[in-house]
Amino acid sequence: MDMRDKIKERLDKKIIAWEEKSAKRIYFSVAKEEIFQTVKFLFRELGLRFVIASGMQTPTGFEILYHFSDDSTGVIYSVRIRLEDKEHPQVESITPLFPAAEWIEREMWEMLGINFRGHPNLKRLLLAEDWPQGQYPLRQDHES
Amino acid sequence: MSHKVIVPIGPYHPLQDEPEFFRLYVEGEKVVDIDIIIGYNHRGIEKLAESKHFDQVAFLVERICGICSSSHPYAYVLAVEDILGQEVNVVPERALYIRTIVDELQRIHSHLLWLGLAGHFIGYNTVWMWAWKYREPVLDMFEMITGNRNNYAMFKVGGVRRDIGEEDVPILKKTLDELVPAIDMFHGAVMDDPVIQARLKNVGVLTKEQAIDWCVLGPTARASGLNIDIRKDEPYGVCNRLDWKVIIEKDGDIFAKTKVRILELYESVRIIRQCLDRMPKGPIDADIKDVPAGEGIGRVEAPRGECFHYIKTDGTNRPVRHKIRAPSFMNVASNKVAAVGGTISDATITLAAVDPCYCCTERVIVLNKQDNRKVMNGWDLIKLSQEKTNKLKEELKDGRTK
Amino acid sequence: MDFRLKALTKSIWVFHVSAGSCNNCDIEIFDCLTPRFDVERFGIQLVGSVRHADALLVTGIINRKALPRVKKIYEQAPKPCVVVAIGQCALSQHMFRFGYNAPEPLDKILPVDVYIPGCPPKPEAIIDGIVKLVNKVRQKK
Amino acid sequence: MKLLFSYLIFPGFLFSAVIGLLAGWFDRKVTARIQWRVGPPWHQNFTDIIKLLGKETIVPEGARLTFLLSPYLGLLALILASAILGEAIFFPTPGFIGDLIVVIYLLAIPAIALIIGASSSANPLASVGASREIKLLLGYELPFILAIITIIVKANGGIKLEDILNHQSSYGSSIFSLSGAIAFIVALLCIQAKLGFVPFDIAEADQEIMAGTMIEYSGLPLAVFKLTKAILITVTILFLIVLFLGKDLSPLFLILKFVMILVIIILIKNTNPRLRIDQALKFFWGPVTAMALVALFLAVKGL
Repeated sequence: MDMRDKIKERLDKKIIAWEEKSAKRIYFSVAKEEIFQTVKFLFRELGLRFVIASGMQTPTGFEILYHFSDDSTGVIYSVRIRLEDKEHPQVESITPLFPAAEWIEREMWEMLGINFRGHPNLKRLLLAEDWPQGQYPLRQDHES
Repeated sequence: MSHKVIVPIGPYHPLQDEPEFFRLYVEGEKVVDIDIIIGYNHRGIEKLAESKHFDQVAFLVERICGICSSSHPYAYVLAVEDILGQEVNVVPERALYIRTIVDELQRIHSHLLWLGLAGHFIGYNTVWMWAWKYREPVLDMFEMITGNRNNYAMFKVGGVRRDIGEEDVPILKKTLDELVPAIDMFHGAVMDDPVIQARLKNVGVLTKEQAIDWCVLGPTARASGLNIDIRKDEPYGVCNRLDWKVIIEKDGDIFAKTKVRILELYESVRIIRQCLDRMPKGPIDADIKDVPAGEGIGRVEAPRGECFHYIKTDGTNRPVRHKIRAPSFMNVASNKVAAVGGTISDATITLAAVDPCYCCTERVIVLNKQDNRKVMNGWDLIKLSQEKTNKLKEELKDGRTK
Repeated sequence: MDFRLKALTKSIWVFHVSAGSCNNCDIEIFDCLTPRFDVERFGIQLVGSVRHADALLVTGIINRKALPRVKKIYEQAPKPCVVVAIGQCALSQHMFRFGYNAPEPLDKILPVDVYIPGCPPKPEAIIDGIVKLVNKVRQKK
Repeated sequence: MKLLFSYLIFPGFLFSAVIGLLAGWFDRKVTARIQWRVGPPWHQNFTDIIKLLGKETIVPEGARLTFLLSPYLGLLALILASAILGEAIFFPTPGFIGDLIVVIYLLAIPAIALIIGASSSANPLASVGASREIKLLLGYELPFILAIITIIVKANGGIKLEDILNHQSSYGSSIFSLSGAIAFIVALLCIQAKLGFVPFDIAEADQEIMAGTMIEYSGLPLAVFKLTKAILITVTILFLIVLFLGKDLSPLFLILKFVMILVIIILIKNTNPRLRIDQALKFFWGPVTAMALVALFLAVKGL
């Protein structure tokens, strides 16, 4: 239980919501601006492994979940942030912290149109060169 | 993630110039920089998953990668069962055993496949033929249990689609018994063959810090000393009830990765044997009717690492969001560090060491730094690596004879 | 001309084009080379250059990024050249048909001669497909 | 008329092509057997050639005229070489002076033809293949000629094939003497490189993408190249027989010797992976040339 206390005690006022869905799944949400510090704390100090970030479009705007896994106990901590701005959603990029995040942020930029400030080389990862600029496939309005 | 790393056009790259999978920038022999272009296999599976209901997604997810076509559906099914509460109390006992058997059998067939191709890349075509020859009986087992050599369609939310008949168990055991001497032969061939050792030792090294930074998974991470194995960290199926050990190596080079994979073959055989002995009778499916709203995460140890599925549902029978992340997404990105610095003749085997889809490693194109003129390409690199093996063989021979 | 076609059926040189495939079909094609299904006894060889190819084995849905390249390859293969669509994805784009990245199926791009269904088609099915191809070429002469 | 016959039919083109294609088939069959595979039927190489004749020939734009001519250059040279060798073996008519030298040059021409062809096809990969072919050519020519000089010295200065054969029939095949044996090994390795079999096929066939220098060829020129390679197998092995095992060339012994050399070459081919171009060069200029010099020295001493 110490990992949870460490997170709570370190980020207490920053955590907006804390939900323990089950023994191995913990979701907590943080303000958009805090994400860089939170990820830095989880990755550098607590030594959690960054699994993936999953972005999606919700009725109120965009939502990104950063999943971290604590391999010793098998618990997954998912940090959730909400982006209200529908036209130009953007957030601090975490690629400077560790290179593993580079590809997934490029994918989210390409698929959902979320801009990542400070990303070293934000260019197309998966879609074809002749894919129209403004089209974001994973958005709800885009036909499948 | 559906954007499996895949090779653009034909494993033999055609004549005209177009973006290759790996673009190695070279100065003379040394690899200076590496540029990875993926996306040729992007089929938009995540978007498609949103238009299919829960049973259909299992089939869609199975066709993400040809070699680990039981890990993705297993992780997806675990994600949905995560929403329904823990897998253990949702799925009947016998189904848990069958799931573990299919998952481990698939690990054997995938590791054997990699072993053959690795042998091919460093110049031993007979190893390739032999490894794939011993892989055929494993595929026959799959055909017997699930009806198809690769895409098994065994996994279903709440259980398994087909049962393993009583008469199949002895045949399965016999095949495993025949497989063990073959693995011993490979173990012997790889471990004490001086040329292979000289060829794979401290090549394409991924140190522990780099492994952590790049969040690599599976054998690639375990060869660098990271103790990551989802079967132990977050047990699913019956993994925690059986006794087997996680293989960890320290020096992170390709030799360690090969060793990890071969020793894992033994572990998988052991797991399957224990499962076959302890498999109880009983139902194999809890036929779940509907999935409540919520979020679920499913993780499975695929042959290449952790397969991660995240599902968000809103009570209807279609997922709202289905995030898939295959292990190679992280492992292949780490090639940027592992391949740079080595010579181009080692480049092919380094890229193959993370065991991405087999044809990913054949489309490498080497441009020399200054004028970007094409110097070599995929098969040529394979030739180079095969030649290097030969050179080492000579040296070792002279070494012995001198 | 017919004895040349007859010779063509006895020694088909195959070039493998994987356009957005999940690798199952690619592995099954390689399986045909391995000891159990060895196709070299029919004279079938996997060649590396499109110039030497008689048959193009196309696998996978032709996604948007791979489409122009598949066309280019077909133009470069010396005629008479046969196109063999292997696997359900190459036939009808399988379950990825409505995906945003799969513009059109293979037979709208290239004239396909043999369809080998299956996901993945077993090596026996691939060999059977090649046999049917051989008979078709014999009739055509 | 008789001349034409000997060039085109018997010891010349047709005979050596058939033998060469059969030898090629034998090689593919043995390699397959080692890998537990069945391997192609006997007529496989013939069918490949016939099929290629029926194929369309594509000339890449930007390829120069020599692109189409070079295959025939190699073929003609080899027809001449096989005719001369055939004459010496089957009909003991007195060959012309220095026919040994002529055969050596004729054997080098196919490799040069390949280089011209590859560099004239406008493909960067082929040009890289051609450059490697040149390096390989430089590598094995030197020791090859040294080995042949050893034989000339042993046959006390006879440059005519016929003299060498007579010398060997009286003093026993030159392979049994020490210098002859060493020279045989050197010549065998050079033949392996000239044929472009596995340890030394860096430049030729499957270098870049299983096409290397022949990447742009299709249809007729490709068939001619394959034919040239088949004839090359026959001619080089016959050449070795004449030089080293010339004792008695009755048909039975000839076939036996031919198969023996072929088996040795295939074994070398299957037991080790390919050499990188710089390794191959070091290998040829280093140990192989040294051996050739030792053989020459011994021959001069009269051993």
